[in-house]
Amino acid sequence: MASSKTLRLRTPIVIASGPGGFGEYLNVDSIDWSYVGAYTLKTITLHPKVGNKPPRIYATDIFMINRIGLENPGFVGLKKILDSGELDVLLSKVPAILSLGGDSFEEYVEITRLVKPYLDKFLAIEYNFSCPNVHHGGLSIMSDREEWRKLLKAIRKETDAFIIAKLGIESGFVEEMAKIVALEGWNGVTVINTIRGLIINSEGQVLLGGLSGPALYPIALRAVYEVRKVLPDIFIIASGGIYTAQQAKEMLQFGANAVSIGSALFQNEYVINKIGKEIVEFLKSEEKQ
Amino acid sequence: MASSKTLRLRTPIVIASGPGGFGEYLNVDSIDWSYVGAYTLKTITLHPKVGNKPPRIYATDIFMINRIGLENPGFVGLKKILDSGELDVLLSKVPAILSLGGDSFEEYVEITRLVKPYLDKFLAIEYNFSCPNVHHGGLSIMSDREEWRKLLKAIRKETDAFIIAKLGIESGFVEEMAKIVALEGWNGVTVINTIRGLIINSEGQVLLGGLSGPALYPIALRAVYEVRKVLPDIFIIASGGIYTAQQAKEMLQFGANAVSIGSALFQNEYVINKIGKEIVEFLKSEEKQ
Amino acid sequence: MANFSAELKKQTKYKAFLLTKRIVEEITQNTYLITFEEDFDFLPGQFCMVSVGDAGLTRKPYTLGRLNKRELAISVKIAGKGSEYIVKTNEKLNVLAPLGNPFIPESNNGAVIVAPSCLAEGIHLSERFDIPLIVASKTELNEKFVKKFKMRVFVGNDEYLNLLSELNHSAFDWIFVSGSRVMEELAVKNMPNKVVYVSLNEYMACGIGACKGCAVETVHGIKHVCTDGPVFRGDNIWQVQRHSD
Amino acid sequence: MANFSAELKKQTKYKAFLLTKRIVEEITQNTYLITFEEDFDFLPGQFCMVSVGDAGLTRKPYTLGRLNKRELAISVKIAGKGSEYIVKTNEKLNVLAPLGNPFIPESNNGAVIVAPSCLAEGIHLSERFDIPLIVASKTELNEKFVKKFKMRVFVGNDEYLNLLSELNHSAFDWIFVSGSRVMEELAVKNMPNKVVYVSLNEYMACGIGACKGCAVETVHGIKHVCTDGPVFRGDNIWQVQRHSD
Ligand SMILES: Cc1cc2nc3c(=O)[nH]c(=O)nc-3n(C[C@H](O)[C@H](O)[C@H](O)COP(=O)(O)OP(=O)(O)OC[C@H]3O[C@@H](n4cnc5c(N)ncnc54)[C@H](O)[C@@H]3O)c2cc1C
Ligand SMILES: Cc1cc2nc3c(=O)[nH]c(=O)nc-3n(C[C@H](O)[C@H](O)[C@H](O)COP(=O)(O)OP(=O)(O)OC[C@H]3O[C@@H](n4cnc5c(N)ncnc54)[C@H](O)[C@@H]3O)c2cc1C
Ligand SMILES: Cc1cc2nc3c(=O)[nH]c(=O)nc-3n(C[C@H](O)[C@H](O)[C@H](O)COP(=O)(O)O)c2cc1C
Ligand SMILES: Cc1cc2nc3c(=O)[nH]c(=O)nc-3n(C[C@H](O)[C@H](O)[C@H](O)COP(=O)(O)O)c2cc1C
Ligand code: FES
Ligand code: FES
Repeated sequence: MASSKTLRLRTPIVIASGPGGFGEYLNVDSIDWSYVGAYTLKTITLHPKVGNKPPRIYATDIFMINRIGLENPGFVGLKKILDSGELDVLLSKVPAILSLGGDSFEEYVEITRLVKPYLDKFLAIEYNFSCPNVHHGGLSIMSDREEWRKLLKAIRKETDAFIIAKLGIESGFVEEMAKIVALEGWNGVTVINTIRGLIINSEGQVLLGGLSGPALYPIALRAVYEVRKVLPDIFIIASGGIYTAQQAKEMLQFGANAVSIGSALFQNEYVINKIGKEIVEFLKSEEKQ
Repeated sequence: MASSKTLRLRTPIVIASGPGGFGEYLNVDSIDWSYVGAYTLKTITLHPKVGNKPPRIYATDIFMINRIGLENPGFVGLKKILDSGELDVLLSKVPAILSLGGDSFEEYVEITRLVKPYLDKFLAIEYNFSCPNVHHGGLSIMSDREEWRKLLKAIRKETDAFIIAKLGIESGFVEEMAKIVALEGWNGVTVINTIRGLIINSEGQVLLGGLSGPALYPIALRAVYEVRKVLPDIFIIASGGIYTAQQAKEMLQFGANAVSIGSALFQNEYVINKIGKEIVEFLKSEEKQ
Repeated sequence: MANFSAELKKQTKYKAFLLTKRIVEEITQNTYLITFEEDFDFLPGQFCMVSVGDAGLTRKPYTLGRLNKRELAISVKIAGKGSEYIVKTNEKLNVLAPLGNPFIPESNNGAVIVAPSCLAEGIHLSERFDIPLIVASKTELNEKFVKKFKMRVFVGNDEYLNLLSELNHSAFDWIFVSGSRVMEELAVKNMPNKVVYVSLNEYMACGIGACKGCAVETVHGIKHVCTDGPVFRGDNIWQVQRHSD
Repeated sequence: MANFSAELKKQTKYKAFLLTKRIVEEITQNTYLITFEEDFDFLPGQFCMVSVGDAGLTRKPYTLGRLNKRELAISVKIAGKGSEYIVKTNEKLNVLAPLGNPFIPESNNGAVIVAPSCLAEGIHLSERFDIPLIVASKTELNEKFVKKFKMRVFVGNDEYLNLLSELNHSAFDWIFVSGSRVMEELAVKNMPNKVVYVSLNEYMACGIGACKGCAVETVHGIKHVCTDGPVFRGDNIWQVQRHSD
């Protein structure tokens, strides 16, 4: 069932879906895009979403919580950008991964069908099954494991693209979820997504959102380790609290094929160059041995 | 099915199972035990466990990871301490909750049967279904949801004690797990337990263990919120990263009946008095209104 | 969503500048004016995102200002660890700029009201458009500033409300307000006769339109402070009861 | 597990003391001797858990020492944020003590080897049992200490190994070693003729037997450094190849 496609990234560094938006960081000078293997776009759903009411984000010293609510222009918006060539600037500088989401079984399948004509523009499709900030889809699509398995099967049937399932840790033990993904012939997993959290901001407003940033790192590292232990061959993108080259290396050493930079962009987008440089040198020195 | 028992704690502050050991903190002068509603004992399993090989613990600024592996003297050890009256010093100062664990369905049921003669000594039994540090039981007992549901039923049938299920967030959405617990007639839930993490210590050794401490707090708070939303009546003990009275109050405000102090004991056990004093005053002032 | 593609086009280039502090002066309790050796181009209303190293998980947004039509400046209220870092560090500041849309007034017949935390912007607008500068503060200002720059100072809530009612009946076409949300809301609601512009303060993670974190509700739906603002017409944010004359 | 109940009985009372620093002196690079105004009773080999406030999630274990048979002291190597706090803070130190088992030697015919980080303990044992004090260090010691207290100092790995072989053939009944794990292992393995005692350094969370975090593997199975130690016979920790004479 699995497509025989492989994913060769020029570097094992990817921009996370969401924090990187739809390519806005390309407007920041001084980022060396040759360090980036792929820019994952913000999740696109079949229908446009206006996202959640503000406030949407709050940070402490050790984590941030966001409840964006998958604000995105929907397939129509995506189509417009692709047809008009607007995304070509991005694509000329860095390969991209498309991220897709949905509110129901049918939506996931439908958008998979709709993006088919554009797949030559993308390295892979990442399916966001774990966004904690939408009421339908996201979390709930994984609550019913049999339903979700059917969905994985349906998507796999629909496309021979390199498809990656993005998994959180709350719908079931992540390695068991990953096993299902592999069994259904998918090519990769991204672990992990944000974990549901709650914070009260300085105005006393309650934010129910997804937790990202430093606090996530040891949990994500463990997830990579557990998934790699049971699935020697699957492509793994590590996501969660990666801020330093040392952490990126650990992720690679414990089994990740690539590491994703998300919230760290907000502290200073220059993190891409810092991690990129060290990782590229590290891989060169490994090769020599 | 549910027993009609209620749990009245003299204060809504409990000592977490594990960090508090088997009452060792009673040997520390200057802790005011009148601030503590219950001392949860370290989890006891049917058979003694020597625990995991060292190293077992490592901490950073924002979390700690432990892989104790449920070291405990087993039911025989527990029986000895209870029969000899050794535990009476503890019990004379602070009410206790018994924590039980197991490696299999049968073990959970068996130890439930064995502790029956001693239940008048304890306020409640907390069942640890979520220890990430044992190979059998713990995590895996919850991997098979139907099996676990049967176990809940079997335990409920065996005892009319006030029984509390301790849930992690990795075996399935915690509010869905809690609903099952309630459906099976249990009296309470403790949310959450440690989350599986991985850290490399200063000696380069890899620790696969459970993450506790500050990084857990927003996740635990959210879990309390979600469980309370779906279960207005269940008794909830909040556990995870509680270090301050402010956090304890938030937990109570979002639906917890009691808050558990675990890792914070290690920073300075005086935290009990600090949180205790403020919470007791806070509750008094609430009452007045 | 209609203007998603328009938004993409609007993007310009942002640069990270390293800025050397020249002077750090106290404006009022806990609030400082910082001027820099270096300079770059920007327009009134635009802001920057200041990196605070390990003192925060995000860059921190600050409105850009200019003193005496030449010196680049920001004003900073110490609100937490990030702003404290900005005021106290001896290192150069790493600043991503210029961000957001310029404020282009319809006439030069306006006035600007700022809190001390936005004084740099206030001075800039006042000098640039040759309009009166008004500072509304909770605490007394450092005498030096009051003398160095032409400004009227109002201290306390009552004085502020009096000011608003005075301005509401003044001849100004528009009033630009930059400070806390409460202060801006009061301005909009208490000057129903005027076009009031406000510079919003939503929590920002990226500052460049990527994260969608800085959403605000407007009468035209969700907008993003960093790419649609930071300056908005007040009546787009709050319902205003227009008086029928 | 057999002695679980025995362990429970062994428990004594622990107290949190507030200690005022008297003197903080550099022993060698990055390592300091701290003496205190206050005092409390303890026995050789026992340790304390020092609270480091927000500089760490656990109290930090330090061996207790005493200078000139009266002054309470600890020595501290700066290894991270917690130890840095201990050395640098001007606040009183909050110290839980006395913890662990006393070291009770079988005779007074012994010697004590310590790393600079355990010098306070070394001085204490040496004075208390009237035995030679030997310091094994990677870097040169501050001259002051060498003069103030009677000690032999060995700097560097080669010197240390020579020392061990000298002691192995000495007339001492036992040697007490306190320093890094590597240093202790070398001592045990290179003095097979002697009874060697080592003070172990496992990571500790509670220090009082509650958390079971400080487990070590011994030839008799898992033991806990805080309640079974911190001092162990070296041949209980490492297999020793006894020479047949
Ligand atoms: C467009 C814009 C322009 C601003 N201009 C100025 C200015 O000229 N002078 C000034 O003193 N302040 C200004 N602020 C507010 C300033 O950004 C915050 O005070 C600063 O980020 C506080 O950081 P902290 O780490 O000290 O605060 P924290 O301790 O993190 O929080 C203190 C307060 O600052 C707010 N805050 C913290 N981080 C952010 C963030 N990333 N984005 C927005 N708000 C945040 C919090 O909501 C809270 O109310 C502006 C905000 C925005 C959005
Ligand atoms: C019984 C005992 C007695 C000790 N006596 C001394 C002494 O007299 N002088 C001295 O300089 N050091 C002593 N140590 C070691 C000392 O406790 C650590 O160096 C100290 O805890 C480091 O804290 P940190 O925050 O600076 O280090 P971190 O930055 O947290 O870590 C640096 C190093 O210290 C170790 N460490 C950190 N925290 C602990 C902890 N809670 N328990 C054990 N090790 C830890 C780490 O494993 C790492 O190797 C002793 C340790 C034990 C177990
Ligand atoms: C503001 C924000 C928006 C996000 N939006 C998405 C999204 O649209 N799709 C998605 O798959 N993940 C989304 N995520 C999750 C990130 O891709 C990433 O998996 C997570 O933040 C953990 O990594 P980090 O700690 O490096 O940020 C978002 C995260 C943040 C902080
Ligand atoms: C050293 C250690 C040992 C623990 N042992 C147990 C245990 O035996 N049984 C149990 O239910 N939870 C155990 N836990 C989990 C705690 O009870 C608590 O749920 C968790 O640590 C999160 O709370 P905290 O952040 O306040 O520590 C242990 C935690 C730690 C740190
Ligand atoms: S701050 Fe990220 S979109 Fe505005
Ligand atoms: S440190 Fe907790 S048992 Fe030894």
